[in-house]
Amino acid sequence: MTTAVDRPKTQSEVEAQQWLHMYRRMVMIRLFEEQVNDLYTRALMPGLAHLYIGEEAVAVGVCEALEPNDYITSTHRGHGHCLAKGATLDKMFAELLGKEAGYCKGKGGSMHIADPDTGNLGANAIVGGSAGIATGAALSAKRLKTGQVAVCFFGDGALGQGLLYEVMNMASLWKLPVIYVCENNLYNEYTHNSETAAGDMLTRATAFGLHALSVEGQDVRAVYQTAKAVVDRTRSGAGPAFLLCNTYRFMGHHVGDINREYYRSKQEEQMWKTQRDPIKLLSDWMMSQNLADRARFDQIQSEVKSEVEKAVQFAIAAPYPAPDKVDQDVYA
Amino acid sequence: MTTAVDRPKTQSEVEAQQWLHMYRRMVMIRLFEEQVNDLYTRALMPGLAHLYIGEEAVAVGVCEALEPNDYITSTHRGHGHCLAKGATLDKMFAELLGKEAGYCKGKGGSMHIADPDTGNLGANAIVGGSAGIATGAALSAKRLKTGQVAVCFFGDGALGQGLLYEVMNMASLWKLPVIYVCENNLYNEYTHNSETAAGDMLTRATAFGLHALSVEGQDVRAVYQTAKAVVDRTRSGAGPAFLLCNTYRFMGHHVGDINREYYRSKQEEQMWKTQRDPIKLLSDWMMSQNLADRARFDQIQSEVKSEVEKAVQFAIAAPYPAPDKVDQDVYA
Amino acid sequence: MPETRELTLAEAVREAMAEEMRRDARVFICGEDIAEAGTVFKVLAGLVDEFGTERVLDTPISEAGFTGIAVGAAMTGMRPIVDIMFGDFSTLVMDQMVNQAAKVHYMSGGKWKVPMVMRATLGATRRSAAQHSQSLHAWFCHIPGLKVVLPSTPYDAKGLLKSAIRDDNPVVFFEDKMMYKLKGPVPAEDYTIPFGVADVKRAGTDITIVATSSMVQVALAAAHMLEEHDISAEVIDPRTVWPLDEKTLIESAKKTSRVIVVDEGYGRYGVTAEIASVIAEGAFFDLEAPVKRIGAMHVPIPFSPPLEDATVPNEQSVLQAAKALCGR
Amino acid sequence: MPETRELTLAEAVREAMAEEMRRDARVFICGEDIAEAGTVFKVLAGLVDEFGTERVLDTPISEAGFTGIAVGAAMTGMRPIVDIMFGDFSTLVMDQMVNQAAKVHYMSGGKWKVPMVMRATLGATRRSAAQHSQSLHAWFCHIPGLKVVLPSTPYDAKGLLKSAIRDDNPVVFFEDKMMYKLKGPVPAEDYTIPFGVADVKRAGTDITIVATSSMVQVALAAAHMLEEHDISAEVIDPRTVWPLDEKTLIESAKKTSRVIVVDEGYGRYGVTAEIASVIAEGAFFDLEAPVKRIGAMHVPIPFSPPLEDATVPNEQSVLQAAKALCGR
Ligand SMILES: Cc1ncc(C[n+]2csc(CCOP(=O)(O)OP(=O)(O)O)c2C)c(N)n1
Ligand SMILES: Cc1ncc(C[n+]2csc(CCOP(=O)(O)OP(=O)(O)O)c2C)c(N)n1
Ligand SMILES: [Mg+2]
Ligand SMILES: [Mg+2]
Repeated sequence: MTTAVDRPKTQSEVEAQQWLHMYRRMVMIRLFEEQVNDLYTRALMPGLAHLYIGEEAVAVGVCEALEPNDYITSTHRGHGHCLAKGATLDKMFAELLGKEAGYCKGKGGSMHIADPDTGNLGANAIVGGSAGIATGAALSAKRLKTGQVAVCFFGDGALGQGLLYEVMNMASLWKLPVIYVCENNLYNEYTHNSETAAGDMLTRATAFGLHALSVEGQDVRAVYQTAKAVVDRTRSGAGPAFLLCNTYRFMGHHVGDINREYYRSKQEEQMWKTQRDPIKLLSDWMMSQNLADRARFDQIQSEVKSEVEKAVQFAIAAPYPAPDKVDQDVYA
Repeated sequence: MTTAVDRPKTQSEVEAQQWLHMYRRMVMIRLFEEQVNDLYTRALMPGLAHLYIGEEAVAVGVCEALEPNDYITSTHRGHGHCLAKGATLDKMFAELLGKEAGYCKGKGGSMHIADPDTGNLGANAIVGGSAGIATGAALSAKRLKTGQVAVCFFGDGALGQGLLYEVMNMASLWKLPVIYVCENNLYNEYTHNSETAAGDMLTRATAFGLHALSVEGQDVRAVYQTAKAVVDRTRSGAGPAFLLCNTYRFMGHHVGDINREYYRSKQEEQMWKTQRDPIKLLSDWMMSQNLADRARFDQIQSEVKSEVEKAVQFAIAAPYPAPDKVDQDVYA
Repeated sequence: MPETRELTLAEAVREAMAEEMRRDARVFICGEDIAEAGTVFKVLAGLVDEFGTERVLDTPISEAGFTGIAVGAAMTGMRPIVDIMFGDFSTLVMDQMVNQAAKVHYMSGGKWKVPMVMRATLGATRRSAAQHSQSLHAWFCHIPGLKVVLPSTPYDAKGLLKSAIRDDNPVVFFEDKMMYKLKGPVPAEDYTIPFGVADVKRAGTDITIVATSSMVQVALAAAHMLEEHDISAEVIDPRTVWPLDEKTLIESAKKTSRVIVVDEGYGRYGVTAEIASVIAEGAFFDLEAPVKRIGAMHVPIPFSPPLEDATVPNEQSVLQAAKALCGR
Repeated sequence: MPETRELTLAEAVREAMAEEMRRDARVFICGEDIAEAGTVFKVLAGLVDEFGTERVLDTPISEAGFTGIAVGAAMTGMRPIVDIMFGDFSTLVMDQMVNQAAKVHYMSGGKWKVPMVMRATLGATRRSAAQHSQSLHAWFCHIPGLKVVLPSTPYDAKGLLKSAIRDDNPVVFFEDKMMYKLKGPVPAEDYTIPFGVADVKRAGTDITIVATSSMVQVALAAAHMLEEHDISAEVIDPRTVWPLDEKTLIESAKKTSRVIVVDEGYGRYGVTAEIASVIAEGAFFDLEAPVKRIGAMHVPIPFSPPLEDATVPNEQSVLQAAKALCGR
């Protein structure tokens, strides 16, 4: 650190620290996912892997606006949410590899990471399946007067699930502290959402009386600032909100989804990757504002890289659960 | 009839005929339901009976705007829809009494009247449960190019069911000829809908891209005219619509719901019954326009009364199905 | 002397909830028309006066939604009781109960818990037709992570429901709506009934009748009639169909060597199949005759009274089956 | 000479649909990612090119909604095939399948028909964890008004699916996703396989193994290994679990006197219970030992490979059970 210890930090230094922190988190997610891609391709990872690459600003921007004990629910594309909410790399990798040391003792895997310590109620492999859970957590927070809020992350595809409208209605009736964060990455698997979502996405929330906003999801500063305002509003008791984040997944729906041209063009992907990369957008802006220089970003990248590598080595070396653990944890 | 056969009818005579026809249909529903109330109270009718009294203008106004082969789906409070779509009194009563001569051979009962001859896809005892069926019928009509439309009747309570939003979305995406008719009678059983429906009801449809209108549901002329416009629009291929009809049930949620003061006041009921009775509103208006006189309405009332009495006698005398019919019709 | 009153099953259920709500501020109920209306069956009548509308929470007609909300609330410190008016509407909550509630504990490696109760009704003969008369509990028994309770008396209903509310797992509790007015003795003091312990409702030596929910009453009536035919019937009520007290069932079967299993769910691929299989395996060398299963006829439940009556098991069907099994 | 090709099960399924769509313009398919993507398993690949997006209809992620739409379309002149990507999502369509599709014909006194097929997958060991690995077909078997098909070979898959599409009732058709690449002979000409007719996949004299879906392959492998132990195993595939060919099962049991029933659904309150009960009753006096049931372990399906492998039946578990039953 170059900041002198005894001089109070200026506003812009504090801000710079915060952006750098978010930068680090986004890089962590990116490198984590690249490593997952690699593990998967090397047949070291079982099951399916849905990568969050390209969408990092959403999870990070939103989770930075949360307190550690606030709740989140996540999706099949959930690694980013978990890491942004504070999950550690080693237990994440271990879970993805089905190891006993993983967050769920290997029982959950990539699509079910859950962690009470970071308020993570769990990723969910049922599209839209966690909308009730997040809303229920908000009900607890309200009843128990804990001041917590709950964030429900889901994709644009989940707008097809009726459950979402049922629970938004109740959240609105009961003024629950829950925020529905829709990650609109344009696709439901291999189908563009112009084929699956009629009408207007934001209106689907305002119709039920929710406070609804949309935000440029590749810009972590915009996501963070909007999320902060929405979280504060919701925490203060003003009722549920809906945040539509426009974003894009850079990779396939899952790692095996290689040939994508039948549902989206290479140009489209190229445009997003080169012009709308959330990590690059942030570092470019910070450099343009003289808040940090290239070396600082390089340093973060290399620090995170070695953390990720250490974590993945840990996970690879970790043992599988003993088969006789299989019928533990069925009942509490 | 007083109209001379050889003189062409004037516009207002044609209109008067049409309103009188609707008047008759509303009276038929009213007297049918009063008879059901009586049968039920005399313990002649098994099961539950949800009366449509007070809401007649909705079913009649909408169904008059339909062609005979257009489809409808109905609800637990379905007698009015079935009669308005052309069901005959005798088979209705017979079904309600569980007799072989009933529309469903006694297998369906009050909540499941269905009749291919009148395009009635069936009443449904699952709140919102027929939203998919109506939408599917519209899909058939579109694919088979029959020119039919499908009307889905449901109560305000069904706005709580996620299924409705799922199918409205698809109807909108695929421009299906389906009209969702929400009978907003203010209550879901014993709970006012201010406790169950947040936000704005019409917006719940426009959010999904539907053409949405609301109408004064006690005024059969308004319902008919609005429905006619909506049906024409939908039939012409402009896509699905949502019609919110504001109405009121004069009686209990079902016949046994006698003491209602804990959920709604006598004054409220009184106001609707005396000032917003759809049957009286129509006859008053017609008399004020000199389209018919009191005697004409009395005559209709007494004609319908004797039809209803004949039908109920038929049903009471009709035999139950033989017990060995019980396992027929399980599979086609 | 401990006090015992005669309560109806509905009163016993209500009392169990009231006591648990007094005991534990985290317990709340949610469902349709449960507050001022006290449910359509009036089972919860009066609870809202004591506990208020936050703890007796009226919901929109959104079974999937409020069940999901209960799952989330249960994970985060509350102990919800979900009221599903008719068991037929279970169809709407299967994802929340089966893919969420039942699996959260396991999928999280034991980290999150889901202490919730789903109460629903079952049972036919109310002339409510095919969508309001089903007994769909077999579906839930099939799912690891859930427990399934079927009380047959006011005493059992109260003790089992209190256990359910105190359980840290999702428990599905089915009440036969035709039994709400059934009366029976219920102690005034606090008691619970453990899960997985069958109750011998009547001892006998010639034949075992395993029965669930209201079929226990049917079995008892049949057992009474069987006396006239010199047949001594033992009536066993598993009380919880999962966990299932296999031992008690098998031992009784070994003793009597003849078994009938009666359950009001559809007969095919239902509860009787599992129980019959467990007994046929466990008492294989002692059975004199095949285990006889009696369930609802394999038809959607018809409206018309004479038809409906033909579809569900009753005293006569159990009586005839028992006589046939015993060769009378 | 009738031509016969080797097809994979996926190809057989696709061919059945393509042929029926050519034969009958009312047949269409709807589901998620089925058109250009041809489903996530690529089972429908290419169909959209021949039949267009109106007949291979991509839907939003709205299982309940598009299943309900299929019910309505089926009632009014179309013959829909609903594609439910993972059988685990059956949880979302239970109301539409059970309270609507299954009951419409009966409730209307036989007036409306619902000629539709719901296709879904089942089967574990893809490391897809608890919400993408279940085999929930037992739920559907329990419901009057539905028929349930579980093909185990490409030949059966094609013939049964064609029957399902031509059937005037709602049919639920489960494909084991691990079997899509399984190859087998399939005639080129049109054929159908009637429902309710079990198929003896392998004749034998010492023990009967009743197996469903991919468990048929497991049973055949076990039967092969049993030869080494001088045990001649008969493998019977019911093919449709409802209607169930009770006669063929019972006759084989009478012949061999020893029976194992294997199904990949959860073992408790599942398909094996019904089949075992039917056999235990029908062959009561001929059985030398209790019918042995083998299903998935009563746990949510875990992600970790060594754990998941421990939960599902396999050749070894069938082999060991067979040896034990035969006293080896
Ligand atoms: C209820 C349900 N239906 C279908 C699926 C299969 N599925 C998994 S991910 C996915 C697409 C989800 O799209 P979206 O919600 O936009 O999330 P994204 O993958 O774009 O992040 C589908 C259809 C599922 N998991 N759950
Ligand atoms: C899915 C479902 N949940 C609950 C019920 C029980 N129920 C029957 S009618 C009704 C109220 C329906 O209210 P609304 O839709 O407004 O119709 P109304 O009775 O006012 O005509 C309820 C909750 C049901 N039949 N189906
Ligand atoms: Mg998406
Ligand atoms: Mg209403």
